[in-house]
Amino acid sequence: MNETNGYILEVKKVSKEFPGVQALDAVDLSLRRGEVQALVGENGAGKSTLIKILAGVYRKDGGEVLFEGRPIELHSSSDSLHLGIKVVFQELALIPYMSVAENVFLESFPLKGNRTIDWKTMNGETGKILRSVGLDLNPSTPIHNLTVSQQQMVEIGRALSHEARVVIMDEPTSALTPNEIQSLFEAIRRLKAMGIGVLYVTHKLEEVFELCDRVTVFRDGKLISTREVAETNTDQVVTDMVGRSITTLFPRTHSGKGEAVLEVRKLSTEKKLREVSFEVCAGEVVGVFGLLGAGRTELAKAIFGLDPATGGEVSVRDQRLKLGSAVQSARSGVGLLTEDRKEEGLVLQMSVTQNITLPSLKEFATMGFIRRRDEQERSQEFVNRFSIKTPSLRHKVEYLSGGNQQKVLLARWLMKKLQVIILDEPTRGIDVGAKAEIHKLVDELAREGLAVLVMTSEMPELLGVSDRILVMSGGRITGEFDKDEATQEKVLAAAIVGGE
Amino acid sequence: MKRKLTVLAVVLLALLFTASVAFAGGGEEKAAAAGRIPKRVGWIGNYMMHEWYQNVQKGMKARAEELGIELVILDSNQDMARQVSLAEDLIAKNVDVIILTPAQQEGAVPIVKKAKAEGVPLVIEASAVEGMITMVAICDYDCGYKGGVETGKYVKASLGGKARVLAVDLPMLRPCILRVDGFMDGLKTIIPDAVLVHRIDGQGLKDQALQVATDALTADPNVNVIYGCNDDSALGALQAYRAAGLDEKKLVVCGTGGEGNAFIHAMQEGGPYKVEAAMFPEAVGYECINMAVKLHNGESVPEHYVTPTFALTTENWNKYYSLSGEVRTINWDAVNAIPREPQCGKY
Amino acid sequence: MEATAKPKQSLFGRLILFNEIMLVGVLLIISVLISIGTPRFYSTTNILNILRDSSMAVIAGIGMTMLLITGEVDLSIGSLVAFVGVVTMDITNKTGSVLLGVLAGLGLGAATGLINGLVRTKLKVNSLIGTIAMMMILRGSVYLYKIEAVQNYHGLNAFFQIGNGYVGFMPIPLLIMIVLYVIFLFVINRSVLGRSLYATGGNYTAAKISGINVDGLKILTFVMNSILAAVAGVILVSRMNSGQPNAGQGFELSVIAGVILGGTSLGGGEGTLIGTLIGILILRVINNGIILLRWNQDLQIVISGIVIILAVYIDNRRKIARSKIITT
Amino acid sequence: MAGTRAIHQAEKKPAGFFRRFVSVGELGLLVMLAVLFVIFSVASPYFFTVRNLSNILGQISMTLVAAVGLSMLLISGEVDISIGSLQALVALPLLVVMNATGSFWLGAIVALAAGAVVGVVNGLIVTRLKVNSLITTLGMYYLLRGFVYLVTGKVPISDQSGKDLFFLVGNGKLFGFLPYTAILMFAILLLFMWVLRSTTFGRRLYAVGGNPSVARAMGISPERMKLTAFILCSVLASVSALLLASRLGSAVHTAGIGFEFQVVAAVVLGGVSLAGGIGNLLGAFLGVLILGIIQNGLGMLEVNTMWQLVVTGSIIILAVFLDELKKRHG
Repeated sequence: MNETNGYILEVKKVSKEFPGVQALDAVDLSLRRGEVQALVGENGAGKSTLIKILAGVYRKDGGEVLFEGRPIELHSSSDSLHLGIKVVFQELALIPYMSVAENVFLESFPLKGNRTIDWKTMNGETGKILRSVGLDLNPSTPIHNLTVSQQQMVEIGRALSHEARVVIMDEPTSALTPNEIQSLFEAIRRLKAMGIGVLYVTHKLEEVFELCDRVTVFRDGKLISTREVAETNTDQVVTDMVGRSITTLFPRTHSGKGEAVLEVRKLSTEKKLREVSFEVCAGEVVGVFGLLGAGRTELAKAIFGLDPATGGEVSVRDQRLKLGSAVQSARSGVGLLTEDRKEEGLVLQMSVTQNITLPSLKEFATMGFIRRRDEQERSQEFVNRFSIKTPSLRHKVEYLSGGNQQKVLLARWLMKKLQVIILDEPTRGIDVGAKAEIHKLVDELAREGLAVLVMTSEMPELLGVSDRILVMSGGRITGEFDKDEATQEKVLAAAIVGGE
Repeated sequence: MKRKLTVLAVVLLALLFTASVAFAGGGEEKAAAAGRIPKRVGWIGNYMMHEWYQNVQKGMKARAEELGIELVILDSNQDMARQVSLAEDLIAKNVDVIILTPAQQEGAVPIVKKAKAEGVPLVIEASAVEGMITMVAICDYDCGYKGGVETGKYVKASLGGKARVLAVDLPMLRPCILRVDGFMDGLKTIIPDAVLVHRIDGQGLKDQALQVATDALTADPNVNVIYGCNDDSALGALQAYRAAGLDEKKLVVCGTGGEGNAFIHAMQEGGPYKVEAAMFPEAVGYECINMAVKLHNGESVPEHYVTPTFALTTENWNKYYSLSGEVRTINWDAVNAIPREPQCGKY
Repeated sequence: MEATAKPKQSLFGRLILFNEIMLVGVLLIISVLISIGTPRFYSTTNILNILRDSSMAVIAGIGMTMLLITGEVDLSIGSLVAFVGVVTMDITNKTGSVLLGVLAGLGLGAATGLINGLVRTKLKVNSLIGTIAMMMILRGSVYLYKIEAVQNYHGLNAFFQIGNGYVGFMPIPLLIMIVLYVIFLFVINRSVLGRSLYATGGNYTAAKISGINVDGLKILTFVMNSILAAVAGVILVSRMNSGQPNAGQGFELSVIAGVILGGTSLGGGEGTLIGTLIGILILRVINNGIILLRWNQDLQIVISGIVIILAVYIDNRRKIARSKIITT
Repeated sequence: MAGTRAIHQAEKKPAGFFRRFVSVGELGLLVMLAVLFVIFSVASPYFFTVRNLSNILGQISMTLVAAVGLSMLLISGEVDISIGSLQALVALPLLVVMNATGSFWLGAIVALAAGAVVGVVNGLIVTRLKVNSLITTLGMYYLLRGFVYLVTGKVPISDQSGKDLFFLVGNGKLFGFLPYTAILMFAILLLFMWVLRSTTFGRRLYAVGGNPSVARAMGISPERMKLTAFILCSVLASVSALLLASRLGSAVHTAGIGFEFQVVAAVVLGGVSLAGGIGNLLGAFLGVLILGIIQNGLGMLEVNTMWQLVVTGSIIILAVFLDELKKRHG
């Protein structure tokens, strides 16, 4: 093995294209033994794509990857696993109905003799590993009984449990509480001491400066810079990341607010929400911030009636909605843009047109039959207006890029006359360009007099887009700020209160 | 947790079974050996929902009542595995004699062995099983043969002596194959140059018969004789013939079984349905009970006790059956008067 | 990217048609082969026979296609066909009115569909299991209702005509089929209802969010499916001219087989009536040809089995090919 | 997406739910079982006897052996409805070889091999050609049955070897009350309970069924796992076919018609999810036992076939409904 340069992992001119997006454009990155290197950049900068390539999930289109100086081809996950490249994905990769220990050792179970699983050792080991990341729970608990942050720690534990040479973490702290974060950092420092290379993907700059040796910045799929943390500062990194100042990113032109449209009173659900109350006025954009598992998505779904609520009331323009009836909310002018586009938003087998007109079909129907031309023309309008990039209206949404898919969903709601729209993570996994466009659209929605509710976990987006900010934690509202009094620190502080 | 449950579950089951063993005394004692008449006789039917077996049941019940026998009736519903289980169930119920209608002849061999081992006399109905003591059944070949002869007479008299036959078979069951063979042989005694132009599988179901006959009649529209190995097969094919818009004057239909009332209606409407190779299910049931009694008393019995079959025609059917509303009643004297072959022409 | 997209689109367009075109091709090839073997195949009588006989499966297939599009399935239609037949015949006999008999039959169908739908949506029982159970229940019930076949006592000709009569050269069942087929062709492709079926099967939550009453829609589809099956049942009982409690065994599977062969996916959200029509015809033609050619009838199920697997495999290849063209 | 799933799971279900869920699951079935026992015992003096209970064990053995295989396949996320036709198929080589060589064991081996081949074919079509398993096995369901009809000409092959062993396998009883089939059945049940619980293979089967993409990310090949599951399913179905053949003393072309539905119903009744990744063999066993007892009990009570169909159908719906209810409100 090649000891001349201290690099354990080198990425050279690696590229990856998805339909409509150049996800990675000939990026370089090199990771030393015993170093913690931060990889930062906005959503869509290409961080996750690179990680998936290193994890063997995606195949790179071009360039090469060297491991300990030797070029390697990663055809499948097992290739990287065998090399000792362990990844902690941002979206949890656990099997809900299996126990913690099983998930930790899924890759290779400890065996008694050479056949039988050695549950004793397995649970014992798991216990140790969990404690090493400051987590104390019964290894035989099934995963879906854990809180999100616990699940996150289990994933991290899994990465540490095996012969790791390189550990890659994709925003591991997004769901963690301060104490958990500290124990995670200790664990990472131990890895460092063991000479393991850690690639630490994050958007929280304070972590970069607390934990990391070097910081690499991606933007729009390109490598912008790699610097020694000691020799740089926050401003420099931010400029590298954004490439322009926050204000131009989120053009919030309008903020004249009318009378209250959406009113939520003491809304609670069996699993999560605890007496949530607030109101949103016409033409107002209210941002809801919270860490993973704080209850943002649940709130969105409960208001819309997708999840059953156990108590409270939701009313639109003083007309009270039947809780848990999505149909009624939809009919009384509430729109919901779900966090998970593919799972809960788009009908992938359907065309662009069909997806856009789905909620407003009746407008194009006489006696229940659809006037095809009308439908085509109206949706063409919206496709042009939102500059949705698609070969044709008949094109299946499945094959559009994330940004365009999201625009289709927004078009869907703009076409329908709405009172209230709830946007859950509207820019998740979308490249920066499209992101800006979508924020413009949000602004537009508000200008048209809708009451807009935006759930987001992205601080800049939150601060940029909202007139008013609600902060959630543990299913409660733990803070409310006006646009101008809100700061990153205040918001985070409120988000951590009573966090799990 | 899960392991605990497994253990718990197994223990519970174990308990249930041991308990049952302890309990066992109750049911185990054999019914005191009866005198001349068996106390309880069990019948495992094959397809009790079918009209044929409904009428066999009629005959059996009638006779059982006369003799004051308790009749236990079970149904394997054409499931061979089930049939074996039911045999076990009957033995568990300590019946004195078992009557078995095999869902499948070869598949019933183990039942014969079991019954022997348990010393329970076994009467087979309908189709021969290897190693059986005795069987009560018609002669399928001869039944078809008689139908063939009678049909031949009609062809000679009214259809100009040429016979082109469409046979709707059920090759799944050997007895049906025998009937078709018998029919052709019988027919040839009158119409030597009769030809079997098409032999199709109607699965013994009217809708299936209808479908395949439709196709077959397209292939051979000049068929003038339709033979069905049971009534539904014949009637299904007749429907196909009608639907094809072919001339009913040029056709004769012969069904087999006389399973229910369908053939009587068909004959009454004066269409091409002229001949029924009747197998008198009531008589079969009746004789099964008689045979059961014989076995119970250890009398010597023939290996095959033949029950009557007869080719009914539009003229004479009402000598053997009378139909009031939907209830048909058998005329025993006439049926018992029918001469029976000592053993069948073909097995 | 617009530029690169253009050629893809035309190819995409052609590929969309591919499955139906392929099926038509298969149908033609089989037909030609059979015609070579026997001239009788290519005769108007035989063609009409095939169509008249397929009409029942096609009518039931319309409902099954809609049901599969919403992501559900119904295995109880075979038993239902028998039950409907017996009831229709019996009521016709009792009232002497064919109309009442037919209405009773269709009513029974609607009721069954309603139960299937409620069991699925309210009791949340997987439709595969739920309708297997319903298959048993109906088969048991029909015998409990009438253990022996019900004959057309009054020999009502009107009744006989439903399944066997002609309008001009056109067999009445075929006529019924065409009418229903055209209606539902429009409903599925052009109506809000049809669009909602695809949406519900394609993405349940998305449909719900868009204000579609998904459960109500599923119940409605179950009902339509059962009524269409009941229509098939009425035609069958008229063709047999008697209500047979043992009718329709295996009907459900042959219908589903035809629908799947037509390119409707079991996952929901995909499927076309054209495909269903051709799929069912292919299977029927195979059966017809084997008898005309006097081959061993057991080949019918063997060949059907092979054709199903092959067709679905080719359809998959097509989908994969398409996604490649689009995504790279 | 894998993630969101996990998250939803975590947030939908309060802690401790799983325990209750499992216990309620099996205990629910156990209660149902006990109730049936009581009802039938009260209703028929012949039901609760050693002989009848040992009969029940013998009668369910075929279903259970196949159910074990099918459960594992369902856990891996696939399904096989061709097992009924397979039963008819594999009996042929058994009888042919046995009659030719006079050796039951030789015949059995060939038969199981034949079963394995069908499993491989099913598995390859599903994992390589990516054809939905329900469709694949629907095709096989027709294909195999037709093949059997063709080669046998619908004439059963009966046992000429006169081997007592062959008869005993399916009909013999140990100490006159414990059927050999039951012993085999329990052996297989316990073996695979162990496999599912204590071997890497077993646990990975759950992983593959529970979330293929995660499994793949952990270096497990869903394809290989599913292929194996298909083979196991077919081989175990073939074992049940041997027992059936022995109980019938012959290879019969109509054997196993409707068997697949019986097994699927029983397994789902036992709480094995059609969605994959959920369920266990204890549940499957209870499901099979319950249906077996219903069938036997109704037989004992001389309930006619029509009512048997109606009752069994209703009980299936009821059971699955209760299962759903339980899943919804933990």
